[in-house]
Amino acid sequence: MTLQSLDIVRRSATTTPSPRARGAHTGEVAKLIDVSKCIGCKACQVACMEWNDLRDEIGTCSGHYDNPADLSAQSWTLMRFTEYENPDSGHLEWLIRKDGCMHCAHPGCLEACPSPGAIVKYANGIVDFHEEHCIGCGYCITGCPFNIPRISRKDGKAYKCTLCSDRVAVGLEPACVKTCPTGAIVFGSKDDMKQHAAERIEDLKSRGFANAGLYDPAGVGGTHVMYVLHHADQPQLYANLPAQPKIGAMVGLWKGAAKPVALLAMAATILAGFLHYIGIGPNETDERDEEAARRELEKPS
Amino acid sequence: MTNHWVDIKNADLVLIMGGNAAEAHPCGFKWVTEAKAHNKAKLIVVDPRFTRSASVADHYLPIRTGTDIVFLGGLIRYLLENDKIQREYVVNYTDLSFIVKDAFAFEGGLYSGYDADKRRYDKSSWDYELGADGYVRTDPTLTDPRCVYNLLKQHYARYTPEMVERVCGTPKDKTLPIWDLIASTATPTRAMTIMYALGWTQHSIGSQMIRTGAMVQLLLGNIGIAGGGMNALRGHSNIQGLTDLGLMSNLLTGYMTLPNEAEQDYDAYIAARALKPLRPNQLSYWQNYRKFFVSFMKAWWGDAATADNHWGYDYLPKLDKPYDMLQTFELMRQGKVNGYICQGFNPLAAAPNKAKMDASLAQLKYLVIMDPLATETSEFWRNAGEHNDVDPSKIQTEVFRLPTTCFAEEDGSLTNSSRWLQWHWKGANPPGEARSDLEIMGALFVRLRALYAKEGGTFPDPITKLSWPYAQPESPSAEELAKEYSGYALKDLADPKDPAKITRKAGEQLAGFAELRDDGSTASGCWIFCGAWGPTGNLMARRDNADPTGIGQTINWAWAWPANRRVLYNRASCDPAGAPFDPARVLVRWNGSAWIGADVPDYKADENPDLGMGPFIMNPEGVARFFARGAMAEGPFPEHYEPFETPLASNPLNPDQPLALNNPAARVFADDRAAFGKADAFPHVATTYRLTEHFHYWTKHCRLNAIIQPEQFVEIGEALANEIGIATGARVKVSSNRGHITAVAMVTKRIKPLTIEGKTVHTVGIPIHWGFTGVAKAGFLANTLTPVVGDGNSQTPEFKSFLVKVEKA
Amino acid sequence: MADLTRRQFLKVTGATLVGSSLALMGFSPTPALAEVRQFKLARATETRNTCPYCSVACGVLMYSLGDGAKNAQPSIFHIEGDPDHPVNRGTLCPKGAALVDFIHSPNRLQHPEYRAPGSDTWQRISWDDALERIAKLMKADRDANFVEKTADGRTVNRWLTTGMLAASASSNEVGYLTHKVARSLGLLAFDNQARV
Amino acid sequence: MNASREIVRYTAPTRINHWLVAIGFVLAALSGLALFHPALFWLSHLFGGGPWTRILHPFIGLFMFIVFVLLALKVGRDNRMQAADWTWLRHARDVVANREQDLPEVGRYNAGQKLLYFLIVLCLLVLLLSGLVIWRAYFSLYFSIGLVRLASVLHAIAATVLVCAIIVHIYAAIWVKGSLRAMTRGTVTPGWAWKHHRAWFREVARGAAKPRT
Repeated sequence: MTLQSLDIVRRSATTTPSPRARGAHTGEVAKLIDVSKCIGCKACQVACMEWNDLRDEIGTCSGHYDNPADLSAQSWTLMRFTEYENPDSGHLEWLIRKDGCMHCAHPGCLEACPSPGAIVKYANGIVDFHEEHCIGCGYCITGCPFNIPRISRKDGKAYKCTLCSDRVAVGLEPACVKTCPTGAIVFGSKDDMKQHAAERIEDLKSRGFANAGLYDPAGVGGTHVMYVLHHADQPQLYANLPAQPKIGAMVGLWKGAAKPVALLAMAATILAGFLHYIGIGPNETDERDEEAARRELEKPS
Repeated sequence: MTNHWVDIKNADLVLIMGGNAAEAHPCGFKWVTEAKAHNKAKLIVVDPRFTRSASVADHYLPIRTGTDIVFLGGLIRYLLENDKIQREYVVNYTDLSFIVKDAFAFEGGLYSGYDADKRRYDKSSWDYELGADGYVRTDPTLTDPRCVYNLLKQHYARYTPEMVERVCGTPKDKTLPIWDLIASTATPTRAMTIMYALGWTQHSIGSQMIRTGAMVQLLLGNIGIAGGGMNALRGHSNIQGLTDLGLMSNLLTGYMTLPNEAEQDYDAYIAARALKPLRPNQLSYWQNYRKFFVSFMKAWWGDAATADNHWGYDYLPKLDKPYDMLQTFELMRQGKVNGYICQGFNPLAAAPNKAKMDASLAQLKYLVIMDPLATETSEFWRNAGEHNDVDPSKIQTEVFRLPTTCFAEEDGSLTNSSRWLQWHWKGANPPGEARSDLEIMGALFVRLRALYAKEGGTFPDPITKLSWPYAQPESPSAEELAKEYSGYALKDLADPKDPAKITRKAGEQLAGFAELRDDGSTASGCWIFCGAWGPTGNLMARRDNADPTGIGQTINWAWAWPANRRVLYNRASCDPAGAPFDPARVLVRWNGSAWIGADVPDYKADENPDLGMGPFIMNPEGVARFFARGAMAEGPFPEHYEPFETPLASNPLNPDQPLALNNPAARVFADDRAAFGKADAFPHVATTYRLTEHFHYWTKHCRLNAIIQPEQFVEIGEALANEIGIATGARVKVSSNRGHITAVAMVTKRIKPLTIEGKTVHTVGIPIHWGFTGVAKAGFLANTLTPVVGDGNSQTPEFKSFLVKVEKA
Repeated sequence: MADLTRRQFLKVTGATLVGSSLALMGFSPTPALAEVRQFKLARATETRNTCPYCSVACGVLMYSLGDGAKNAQPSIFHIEGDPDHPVNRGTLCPKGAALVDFIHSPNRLQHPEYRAPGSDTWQRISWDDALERIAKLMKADRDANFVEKTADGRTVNRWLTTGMLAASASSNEVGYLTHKVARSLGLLAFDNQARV
Repeated sequence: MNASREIVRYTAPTRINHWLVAIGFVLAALSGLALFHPALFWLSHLFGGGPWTRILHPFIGLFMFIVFVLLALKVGRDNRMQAADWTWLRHARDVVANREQDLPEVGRYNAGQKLLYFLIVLCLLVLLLSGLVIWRAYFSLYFSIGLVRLASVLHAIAATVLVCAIIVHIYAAIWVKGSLRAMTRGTVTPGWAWKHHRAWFREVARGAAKPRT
């Protein structure tokens, strides 16, 4: 069944493979966020809300530039600002990271999701939530190594960046990519993005950022949203970007081994009982037992 | 901008100072990131705050607000002392070799001719020495002690790196490497661009700051070349166009000026503006002033403008003094103004000292607002609690609020910072009963004209005789008006060289201002826009983005004034013989018979360069001026004066002259002077600015912008926060001598205290954008705090430097 | 099968033991035909415009409801950057990207309003009444205070008791017409936002 | 006590309590399994679909826990392990093989039942605590994601153990004929009691044991 405008290669809570004879017409795509070019203007936040018809609450100022304060069902991307005094250069650096779904090759959310087809991964690498199938359990939040999905208070369903799958499906770039004034966010095939990143890293190294590098963490099989970081050796500087994200061991256990083992255990228990019944048979109380009981009861105490 | 947005990508070095391009112009700033990524350019940011621009800069230097002339003056000294100037450029294309009058002098912070009572200069000594031939005397060897080069050197000798550190707070050891980097662009093959905005203009010495930056660029040979220039980043979408169209108290269209009341004689008025060349064979393009003026008057008064009535010269009001915004509000406060019309402008929010604004507006009999949004000005009479604590019953002003269309609901053109006129199209109808400004101005004028025709009245002629040829008089169309300001022939125009040949038939649109005549046979409402709607149609609507040379010229995209020229002074990108200084970035060049290239030459198109015509064709000298002559109020060379509210007791550059503490030529009204605060009561230096999330006072009405920056805050450094004992997110009260605001404190490492003259000076950042209308959280108008004093030349208020006190709320 | 991870393989082999048999019994989960959101601009009318905020003058594309047919009322529901524009090349800053919320701001003025002296409220007024009253007020003030000549006999023809601030974002055509009208009346206290 | 009369093992309130726990368990297990394993997601249809399953499961769990606590308190005293229980356990092979003659006399509950009792108590405690941590609608936001992950695993393990334990429990009732009626009608035959819970039978016979539960 391939009615989808983007072919699905993985579905949540589905144990058989999806149809996958066809590849993605675009190949694997990726969004590259060059943190060194980002001015934190939040155009991406606005373009995201505007395109996706979302409007978050009008909050308050908490004494930081981060607004809204956190990701939400209405804010699928968010600039996180960190003022960092570099001990080596003595310079102040204003590190601004666009947070949002990383579109992992091995998505923890999809792994964790119990509802068939609520989370899918397309052949082009996009990991998408289909809220009509979402049951609102929040397992995706539990499964995500980047703490991205959020449950809406309006409908109890989980939301996150779709990488504008509706735009990509018709051959456009995501809204945040298109709007980014400085070109800090670029989009294309994953290979092209890696090449672009390599050029940027070379430029950054020439400007004294010896540890500039690409963030495409292997722990989740690589991501379809990647960062160019000036300090790739310390990703946690950027508002706690995980240094080595991976699907947590607990999630692996819970969603991996535990599932078949548990079912097997239950099945085995049933089977054991059944075989016991067949092999040994019931433990019945017969007339002799009643007789024995009667004798005892009639015995004067 | 002398250059344009895309051209920034050609720069080798970008200096952002007096502005925060990343914050206020993110999409234009992309060309800085392009220059960095693909031209290996370096970015330098000099700012009191570590801004969003600084966050992606290679080098950041802190500076005390209002002291940019000291920093740049120091840089000029550094370039001159170390001979890091592009000599061929400055000798041929600037006035460095010109000899200045002996009477010109500078002493103790004041130039010759100062009248302390009038706070004004007699500028007669501020001029060049003329030779017997009537032309300026020059010394191309630059050895004459009275040549501009030596005077300049002498003037900035005091601007040492030590002085820079004392006044600006910028450490010498950090400054010198940056100056060295800037000096590297003195070679013909390296270009630096300077990007500035209101961080320079909004000072009492703002115009002079900009001049100092321009002087640096001239010394380095960076004006007129690709990737160079002095690039003013205008704040609003059509500030450029509205200024080009002369919507200022003293202007007519195309930078023609209104007559003063002393100029009763029409020919004298023209002669004073049609400047004769000061050097041999200079174009001095303003010599054509009469053609521009007559064509303009024909566009406005049509047949009523005749040679006999001097083309309606007396229909124009004549000035006795400037009537800029600050002057008008002063008159309003004094009860001398009865009516006021605000068309898409929110002065209660945008003008300094809100308390004065409230008091002034309350003096009006009537106020008319035309706006798409509910502005604070339109509701100045409404009590909005602490944010606008007024008593409506005591305000007797009649207020009319007329709803207008917004950009999406109208056709027309806007002129951007690059001087491009771009046409846009209507996409929807306005909400409710809203009408376009054209309909409102049209209907209002038609009513006034009818009233004067019916009832008569005072001097009705300029009204009743105003040319009004529009198909729907109450609703002139954008197309009709564009054709009118561009210009058309009123009669068949004959070729001056061959009278039998008709070059333009009556009624035909003109291709450019070269076709304008001073005999009443052409009409052009704005000469610099002439050709925007030419004989081939509306060039502003062109959308060919081809860039054949790859240097970003796209000359068939829309239309740029003047004459579709994209880089001003581009002749200066070539050496005197007409060969490009940098063969890799050719804008124009002389091919032996004509000037050709990627841009429209800013020069006489067939002028042989050997004839010595200078590249600065609007100046009668033909060259750029270091010595401003009488053009500036404060003096021919920029001198540093402290802001009117300064943390210092004296001007370190002129410590013994109290008159030289602040701009001696700035106009200050008595009540405004009385409202200035002193450093003992208001010890912190404040500066106001925009945030990238908002546009002025508009986007607080937009939900999306309110979401990403919902509530008013002020930025203070960690040191000051510790001093007053608050943490980020706490509320603080910020007071000036004019009022106070309370806001959330954003405590940041990005603002550091500076050591000025041995004392610690804290900077407080006050973003504007909040007010008592809008969907964002209500807040105080930032201009509650700001002082009323303008730049000595432009009267732009000093929003960027004033004194406040910050305390726990 | 290259993408099949070990974990998946385990699931496939181990757990479908139970699952597949149940599926055979007719308990198969609903086939979820996940489909991306429909592309919302497919046939919307596209109109070119210029961002009204700063002076970069980014090209914008406005998308409105309907195809321009007479019976369709256009309403702009989406705006994004014009990729052909040489300066912004499709990009928009956070203000430009939010333009649709300016057009539909709840604070857009809908009809002419009048605030009487001393009043604390607006009252609705018709265009005709508003323009008529404004024109009369202006004429009365001009006729009373217009200065044709100074005391020393100079012709000055100026009107100083009414002033005007023109906009910063109105079109050249509006600016030109406004200037023409203002100066023909003799206004000198006439400025635009370039001053501030 | 009359020999022909049946012996009361469970009073009506206890039986009702037990069956409330049982219903709770079945619903919690079915809904939990639906959320646990994709192959069983179809079970969510029994509860009105995925979202309803997600909404109901924790409330069912809470209900089950509460009614179980009542039951556990009632039968707790009889589930204390005694010395003989260990002997009984050592003869587990005989138990499975239906050879009860070699076993020590059993009281009201045998050691297997007692162990099951403690296992269920433990499982329910773990399920309750871990369930609260992973209850996304109300509580998860107060816990770190790491803790939520740990709780998810513990919940799954405890649930599995519980399900297996209950399967054993159910099978035991099928296997040991005559048990089911103890929980349906409340009584057992004297022979059943004599055979499986002789010590308890003798207490009852002495009249020392009043039906407490």
